[in-house]
Amino acid sequence: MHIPDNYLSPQTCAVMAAAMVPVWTVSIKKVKAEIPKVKLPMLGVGAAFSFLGMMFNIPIPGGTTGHAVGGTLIASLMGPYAACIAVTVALLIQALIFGDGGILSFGANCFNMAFVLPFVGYAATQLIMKRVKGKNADLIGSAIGSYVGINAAALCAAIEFGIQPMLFRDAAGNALYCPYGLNVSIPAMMLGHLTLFGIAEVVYTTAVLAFVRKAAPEMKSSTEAVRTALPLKLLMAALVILTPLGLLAEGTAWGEWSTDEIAATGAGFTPSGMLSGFSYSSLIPDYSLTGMPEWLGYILSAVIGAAILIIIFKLLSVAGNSKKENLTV
Amino acid sequence: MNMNLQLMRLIRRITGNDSEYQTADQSRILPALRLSVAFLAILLCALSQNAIYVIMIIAAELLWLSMKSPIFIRKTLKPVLIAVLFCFVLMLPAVSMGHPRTLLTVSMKVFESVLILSQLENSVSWQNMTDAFRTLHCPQLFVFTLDMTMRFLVILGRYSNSILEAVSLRRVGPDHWKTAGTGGILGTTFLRSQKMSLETSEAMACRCFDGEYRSYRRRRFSRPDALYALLIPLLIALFVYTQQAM
Amino acid sequence: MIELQDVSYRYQSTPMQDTCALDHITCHLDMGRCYCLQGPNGCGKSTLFRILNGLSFPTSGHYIFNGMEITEKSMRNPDFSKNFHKQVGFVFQHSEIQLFCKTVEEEIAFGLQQLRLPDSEIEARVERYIQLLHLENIRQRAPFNLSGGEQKRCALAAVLAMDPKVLILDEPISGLDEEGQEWVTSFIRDLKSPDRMIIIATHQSSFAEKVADMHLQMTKEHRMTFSG
Amino acid sequence: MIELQDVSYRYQSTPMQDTCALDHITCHLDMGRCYCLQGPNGCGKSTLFRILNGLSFPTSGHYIFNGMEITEKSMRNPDFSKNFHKQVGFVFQHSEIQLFCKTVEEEIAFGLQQLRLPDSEIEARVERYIQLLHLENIRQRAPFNLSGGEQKRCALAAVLAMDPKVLILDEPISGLDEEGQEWVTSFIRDLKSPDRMIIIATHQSSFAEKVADMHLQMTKEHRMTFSG
Ligand SMILES: Nc1ncnc2c1ncn2[C@@H]1O[C@H](COP(=O)(O)OP(=O)(O)OP(=O)(O)O)[C@@H](O)[C@H]1O
Ligand SMILES: Nc1ncnc2c1ncn2[C@@H]1O[C@H](COP(=O)(O)OP(=O)(O)OP(=O)(O)O)[C@@H](O)[C@H]1O
Ligand SMILES: [Mg+2]
Ligand SMILES: [Mg+2]
Repeated sequence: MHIPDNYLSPQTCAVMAAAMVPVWTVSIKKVKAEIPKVKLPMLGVGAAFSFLGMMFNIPIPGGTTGHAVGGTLIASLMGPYAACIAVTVALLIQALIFGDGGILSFGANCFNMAFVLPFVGYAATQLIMKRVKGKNADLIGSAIGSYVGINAAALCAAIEFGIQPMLFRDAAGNALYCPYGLNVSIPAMMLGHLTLFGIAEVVYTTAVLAFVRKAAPEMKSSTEAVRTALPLKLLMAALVILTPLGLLAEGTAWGEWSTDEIAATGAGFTPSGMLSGFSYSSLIPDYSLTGMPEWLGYILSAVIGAAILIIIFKLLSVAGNSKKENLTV
Repeated sequence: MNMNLQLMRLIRRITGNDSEYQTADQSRILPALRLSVAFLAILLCALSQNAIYVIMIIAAELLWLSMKSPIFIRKTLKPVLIAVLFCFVLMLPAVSMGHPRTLLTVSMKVFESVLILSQLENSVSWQNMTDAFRTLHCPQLFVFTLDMTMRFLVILGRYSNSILEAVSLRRVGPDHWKTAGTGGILGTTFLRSQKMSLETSEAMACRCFDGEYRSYRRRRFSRPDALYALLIPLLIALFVYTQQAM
Repeated sequence: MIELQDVSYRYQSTPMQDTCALDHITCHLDMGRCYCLQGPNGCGKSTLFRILNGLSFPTSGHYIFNGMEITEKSMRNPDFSKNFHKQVGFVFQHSEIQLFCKTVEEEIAFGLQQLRLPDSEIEARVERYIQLLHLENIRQRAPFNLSGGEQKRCALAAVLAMDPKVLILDEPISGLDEEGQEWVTSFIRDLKSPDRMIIIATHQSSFAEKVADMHLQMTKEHRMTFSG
Repeated sequence: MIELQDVSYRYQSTPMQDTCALDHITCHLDMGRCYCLQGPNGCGKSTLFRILNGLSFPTSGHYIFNGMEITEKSMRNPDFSKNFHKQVGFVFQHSEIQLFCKTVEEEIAFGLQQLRLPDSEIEARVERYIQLLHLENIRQRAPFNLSGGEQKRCALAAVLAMDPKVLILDEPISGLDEEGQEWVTSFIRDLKSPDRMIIIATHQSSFAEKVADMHLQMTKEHRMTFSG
């Protein structure tokens, strides 16, 4: 579900990041108040669980990947606020250390996976747990909760993708970012998550929960205290309503502006020329790019060409002695 | 049980790369500054309405990369190529749907941003990354959690590694599910790593850690840093110029 | 100064099963002394040290440090716990998990920075302990890549540099080479002073004999017996 | 039997910087002997043991075991490596990272099951080593929740029960109580036989004196010097 950079418009990213700021603020306050200091390192363990779940990702059509997140798992172990922080950290590590999911789209990714997923999942879990009686009520609750949570998050991601071509096009009518509309993105996203990844999340959540319950019961002790307070419910409602509105507002404004601007500058930039310039054959044909000064084109081509050559030769030099693998069992 | 071991090998691979090259090709620039410049470059490229700016950034990045060691280059380019290939395949149908240009712009921008991130992650170790977030005044709790997570992952990786070695020393029989007996190994590894990271944080508390990190011989803002900081106005100026002039 | 009143501790590994580690221990430890704690494997020495350092809390009984009771609740107060840890230094039995910085130098400086000492003082102390423990060649190395004995030296340097009033060492010489063992012995002897308490767990009687004023003995049954 | 020809080893922590751990070591070790390896902290004892166990491979030089060279490539062959590991037993310096089963009993039985011994034999041996090393009370406990010394005992039991021809022990008595130390000393003495080789690293000269036929000395400079 990681959205890389440049699949969403910067405007969308900005709106999503702005929406996350109050969530993060509230979460940090809540965690500080409710989780004892000695238990704080557990947040790191939670984040690591989530991180590991997210490492097993499979690409799905529509521009992203599918995998377990473990947000509901952490929420049922430590509460949704802690889950928010833990998943945020896991996403940050993925973005920065493993290049999975972008920096600009970090806000959007957090919105889906660190906010919608754990809170929806937690709410569903609590709802089920109140209805179901018996020894395994928490497992059943978490199973259903995690399924609901990850699908809610996937839906959010699909919508974010799907509105891109509606809002952001260049002068020639080409999509600037993700080109697939809601009619493509929602089925592409939900198909995988309603089946495979939803199940993966359920299995991951219940397996770890069952394991923790058996092997490390003390890990599970701090959960009862956490309650979703009324202000947060209001905040959630507000975000759910306001974020799409904000997106629409931002999008249209930008869209108009960019077309105007391009129309105004007129002479310089010709997208179609540019396109025929290098979408076929090699990246930089004829050692120049249409639409830019010839000298600049030469310099850039020379620089890129030289750099690529050096890189290739350097890579060849190590190709023979491939990296030492550790002894495997 | 073989799956257990397989999983642990995977974890070792994922987390192991930290200890292997922990100070490989370390940049001497302040991490916070590097992070900011990388962020700015990605942001401006995303905002850019024409290709020239993106290509210029790519050229500069490639040039810089070509001066690095082959190992560094390979480590940097691997994720980039995967991301671009993935992006290309994904965007291909869009061509027939009437968005021919999208294929190119998005792939190119993906190449650029993943390249920048990949260089960043390979030249700034995670510990410095934690430093950077602290310098950029992220909340303490957040920095602490980030730190604990990385610590746990590193411990998990290191511990998986030694456990795998220990298993290999004593797993001398023919592979057979009945004689395997290592079913609980993954769970044990997790619990043990969790215990170890808790103990590490206890050790920090014992040395009066109060949640506020300070670094020894904290890097001052030096001349290379100042030069590097010049990139910020430069990037912006270039952006404005390319957006208007062409 | 340190008072343990009828302290018991049980590890609750699973809800069903718990392990007794300390059984009704009562004792009184004074400043100006060097105590040596000895006892068979698994008798509860390390557990006792965890309690003395406020990392675990007695299942029953009371631990009173300098007139104040150390409980889970009191340790939750950050000021109180920081002040407490400032006075007590602890070298773990497994020192490899006690090291968490990027380099040996930073490891030693960490505690000093947390104490907010002036930079010049920090540098001087780091230098001093690097030399004392022969860490010159590895000062820039990552602690987790060191050999077992080097890690122990590094942990010792990091704790000793903070100069705590109460010093608790869990098997400080295991893993050290002979030169290192001698150094630790003479260092501890020099360290003794009326306003400092040293508590050491060890399995080496010869070492205990050399440094200790008082011997504490623990039994397999997790109880404590004194011996002058 | 074991032959090291001009073996060097360098840890490559970063591409730029590497650490020398072994410097041109040549030696020949025979069956029927008990060797004691001594040397200051960080001289390379544990590294040498990793090489002897086929966990690391010489950066330069050759390691020949029983006439066959042990290289990264040959160890990739599962049959070869299993056969090799069957002959060599290794107790780590930090034995807590050597234990991976759910209970102490399973830990000891693991290697025996791998050897395809009949069930009755396995049970008898497990029982025997549990008693020898005084693990009765903790036989059902999880190894990672044990005390330091108990973990060492458990690791010793698990390796000794497999009865390997070449036994490599990295600081086997550090962390053990006095009774345990004595037990290990006498056990090793009894173990000596013409078709077995024992290699021990230790910092305790008194222990080395008691068990060793041959002393190997390593220097700070990572070289080996012999002494009868
Ligand atoms: N985390 C744990 N969970 C459960 N039991 C534990 C744990 N740690 C220690 N124990 C048990 O508590 C008892 C006391 O352990 P402790 O580590 O205090 O012993 P010790 O005196 O330090 O022994 P050693 O000399 O071997 O270090 C032992 O029986 C041990 O098995
Ligand atoms: N993983 C590693 N990465 C880099 N250097 C290492 C690593 N492990 C050990 N070293 C270095 O290699 C040298 C030899 O280490 P080794 O662990 O073999 O020493 P040792 O003789 O066992 O010492 P000790 O008596 O302290 O256990 C030391 O200088 C150590 O710092
Ligand atoms: Mg102990
Ligand atoms: Mg060693």
